[in-house]
Amino acid sequence: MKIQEKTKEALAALFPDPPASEPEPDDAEEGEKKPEPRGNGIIEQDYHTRGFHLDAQIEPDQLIEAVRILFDLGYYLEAITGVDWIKDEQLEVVYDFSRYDFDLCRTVIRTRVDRSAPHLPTITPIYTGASWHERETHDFFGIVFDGHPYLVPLLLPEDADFHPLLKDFEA
Amino acid sequence: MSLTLFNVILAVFIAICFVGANAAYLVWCERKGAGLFQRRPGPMENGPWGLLQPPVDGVKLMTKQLLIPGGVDKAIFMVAPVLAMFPALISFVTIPFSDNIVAHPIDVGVLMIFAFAALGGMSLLVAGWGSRNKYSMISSVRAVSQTVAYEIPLMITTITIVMISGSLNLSDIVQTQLGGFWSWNIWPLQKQVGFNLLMPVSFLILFVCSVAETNRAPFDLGEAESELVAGFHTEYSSMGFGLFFMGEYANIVIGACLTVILFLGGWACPVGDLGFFPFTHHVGWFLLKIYLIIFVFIWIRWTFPRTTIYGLLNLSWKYLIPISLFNLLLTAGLLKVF
Amino acid sequence: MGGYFTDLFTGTKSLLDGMWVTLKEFPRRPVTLNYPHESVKMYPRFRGHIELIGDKDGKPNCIVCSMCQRACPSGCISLAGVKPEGEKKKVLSRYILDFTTCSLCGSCVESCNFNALRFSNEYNLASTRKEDFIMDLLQRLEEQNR
Amino acid sequence: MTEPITLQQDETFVLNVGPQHPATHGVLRVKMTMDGEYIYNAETVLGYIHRMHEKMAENRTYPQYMPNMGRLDYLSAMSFNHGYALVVERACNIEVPERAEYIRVITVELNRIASHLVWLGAYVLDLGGFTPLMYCFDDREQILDLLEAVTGSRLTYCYFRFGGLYNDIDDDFITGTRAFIKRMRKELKMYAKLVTGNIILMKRLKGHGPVDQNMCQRYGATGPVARGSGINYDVRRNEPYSVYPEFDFEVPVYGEGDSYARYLVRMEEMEQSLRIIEQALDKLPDGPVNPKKKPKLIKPPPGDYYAAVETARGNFGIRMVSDGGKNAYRLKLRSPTYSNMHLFDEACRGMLIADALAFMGSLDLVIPEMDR
Repeated sequence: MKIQEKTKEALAALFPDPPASEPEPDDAEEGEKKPEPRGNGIIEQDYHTRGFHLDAQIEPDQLIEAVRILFDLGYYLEAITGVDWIKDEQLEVVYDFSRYDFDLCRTVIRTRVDRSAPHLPTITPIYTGASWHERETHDFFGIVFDGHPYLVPLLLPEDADFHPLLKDFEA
Repeated sequence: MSLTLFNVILAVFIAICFVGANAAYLVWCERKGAGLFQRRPGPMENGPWGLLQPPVDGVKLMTKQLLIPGGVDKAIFMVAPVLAMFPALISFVTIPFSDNIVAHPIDVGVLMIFAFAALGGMSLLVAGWGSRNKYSMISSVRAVSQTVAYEIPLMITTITIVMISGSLNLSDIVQTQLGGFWSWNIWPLQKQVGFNLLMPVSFLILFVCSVAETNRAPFDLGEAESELVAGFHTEYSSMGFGLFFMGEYANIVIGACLTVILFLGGWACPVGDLGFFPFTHHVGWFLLKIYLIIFVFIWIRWTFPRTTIYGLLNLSWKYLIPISLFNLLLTAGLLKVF
Repeated sequence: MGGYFTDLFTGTKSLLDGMWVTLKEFPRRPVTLNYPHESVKMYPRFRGHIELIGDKDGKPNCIVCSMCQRACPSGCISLAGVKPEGEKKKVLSRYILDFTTCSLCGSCVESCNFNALRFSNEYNLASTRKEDFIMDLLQRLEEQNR
Repeated sequence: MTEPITLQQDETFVLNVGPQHPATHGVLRVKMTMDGEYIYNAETVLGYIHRMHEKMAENRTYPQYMPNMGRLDYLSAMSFNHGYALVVERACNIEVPERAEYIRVITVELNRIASHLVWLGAYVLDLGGFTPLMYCFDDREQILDLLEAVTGSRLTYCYFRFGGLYNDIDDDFITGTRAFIKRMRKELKMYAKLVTGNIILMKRLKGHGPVDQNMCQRYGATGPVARGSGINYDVRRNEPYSVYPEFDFEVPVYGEGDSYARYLVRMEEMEQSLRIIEQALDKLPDGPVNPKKKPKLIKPPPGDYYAAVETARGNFGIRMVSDGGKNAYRLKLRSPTYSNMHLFDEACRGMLIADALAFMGSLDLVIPEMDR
């Protein structure tokens, strides 16, 4: 079985509710054009136009579970980043995963938190290397990763209390 | 007696000049050599081939402000560079540059050189301790263990030679090696060394030890610029640094002199005594030999990466000391047989 | 114990190999260039700071379309033109390059459709004054015409 | 000057390596808690040259952001050019002419060799050997001259364009590159004698700085660091982009996971890059280097896009989120050394400081790329 299907199957277990993963792949782009954010679920993306294969949007409390699945399947963490969807009053956190072997499957886990109180669980117990990525995301977006051992500014000065990548940031 | 005293004073004066000029121009040689080894020209702006670089550097060093970091023990901080320079100067007193150019041929000249060489190691300890800098501290601890580890094989190898020549007087040691290169101590196939085939190895050991003793690359753990910034002289500026620098080069000259005297026949001509111009002749050969050795010092420095402290101790305790001990016993036995 | 002597011999041999390599370099001529006394010839495509291209009469080719200004990522170009009476086209009256923020990316030269900009070959651009890098390119063109 | 040490019962002291330290190659700072010469704990402090390139992407149009790519990793700027060009081409569906792809590969691989040469020189310098640095820079100079003649700059290239290149290469470049390949092969043999075989270097690197596969996965290490730990991962192979599938080259992998393995991986990569360049020069097709039809204004359709390339240091990824406008809505740069360096804190515990700095050098750090 190709890893893409395997991953999809494993991640699908996170969505017991079938309607949640209803949107067809074609609807994906439309879903992002629409003002309201797209619903949770897994989408298989066209690699040649998008650059990644699987795209799963999950609830913040499912994060640990999803990341654990990917770790067990042998994925490595490429990066964690945020996107500020100021119109939706939401912050999206994107986790990029890739694989070391030749069974290519780039997987994206994304989750959205409220802009006013951005809290997410940390994934450092699973991916130790997430530590810096989370600190960076905390620097730039102000997202608090609960349980992170050392959430102090990494790239910004030690006393920075601003979050430059927020869309309403004024220098 | 008064003549001897005069001799010593004159010798110290000449030694200071010699060491000063040597240090200055060895720096030039080092930089020029480094340049040529590295596909670049080296110093060339000041004077022809950059020959005026050393005096210019000297002036620069002397005119710079001598910074003393806050909180250091001033006495210790100031005495360290002097300690680095002083033993090297004193050691020149007993070095025979030729059969008649030697300030004071002390009967235990070898011992004296070693005594003062050990003092050189102490200067690093004092400098590192006095600087109140963590890098300097680490460096000085390294320097001490390095000195201890390398004095031993150095001594053992020297004892081998002392056994062969039966004297601790450096002039006498040279006297036993007169006549062409086949009667030098490095040459194994002669009765003098008891046909000990390990003599070249023992020369190598002495050479490696003198590189290590003088804190030169690849054993420059004391200053290890990529790890410890500048090691024991991190906090030194102006002539404090200058003295360390001169001390290093003076030590190199001493190391080279010792190597030449013990193994390469001192001022002896490599093809037997030619007889004419004895004065320049002998000094010339001696200087030629020590500068050849110094060239190898420079060559090695610009070829190899640095060892680590455990690599250095391993080399000393696992290789140099057993081999030199074995060589000592072998030589003793062979000398008894032949 | 077997490794003891092989280590010793291979080690010594490797050191001698390395010394032979550096010794071979020793007598060779240096490959460096003695910079202030000699200097390299710049390649035709070398990207120095930009300069204006003049036509036969020495007038700038520029038609003040401001494409370069818009293409510049760091906003270091400012230009202005005047429209003399009785003429259709604007004439360049001011072209200032703020070289302190220029990153020599060449976006301006690429965006120019009227062959009015090119890279100069100047590389000796050190100065202690910031004002030296606010360059009046029109003035530069005039000086070149002379 | 020296503050009283708080961890008295442990008898440790804090050694502040950096931001200005000869071994950190830039402004990286590592706070090491030391027990004598042994590292008890280390904490890396980043951000001394953080320039917020990601915010710049939101304020600049897509073509305007291209020059920034040269400023991230100043040693392999070409690969970064490639990565950014790829992601925008992917988003806007721009076809790249074949000749342009080949030239891209040639320049990227030349740049990779140049980067590895700087690494080699600087690494041996870290270990205390000065001379290889000069030889490396001499060889690198040939590459810089070649690339300068084509791109106009020596270090911070801005050569790639969406769908093509800034300009075409000429015959001088081709003959020059062929001459360089010949020269470089000889020089690599020289380096093998001078550096690789050296017993001092081997003793310092073999068995030191262990990084295992699990650690690579947990930290997301890529590039020579992963390949030195026995992970056969090279984006050029695993996720082929551009015209890499058409070349015959090997991905060097060593399983030891020590500094020497990483060293050997890089040395062999230079050889493989030479092979790729040679093949690319042989196969170089004629034609234009810019596409015939190319959108006047780059406006990718909304959505997010990802592209990854193999730089000299590992997997460089760009995640670009577009809202359909002239500027990127969000652009994330995933730089390889950021992840590679992260494992230093864990891996260096219990090492001697000399070994730890040798280990740090073997990670091949470029600070501007890490700090972005």
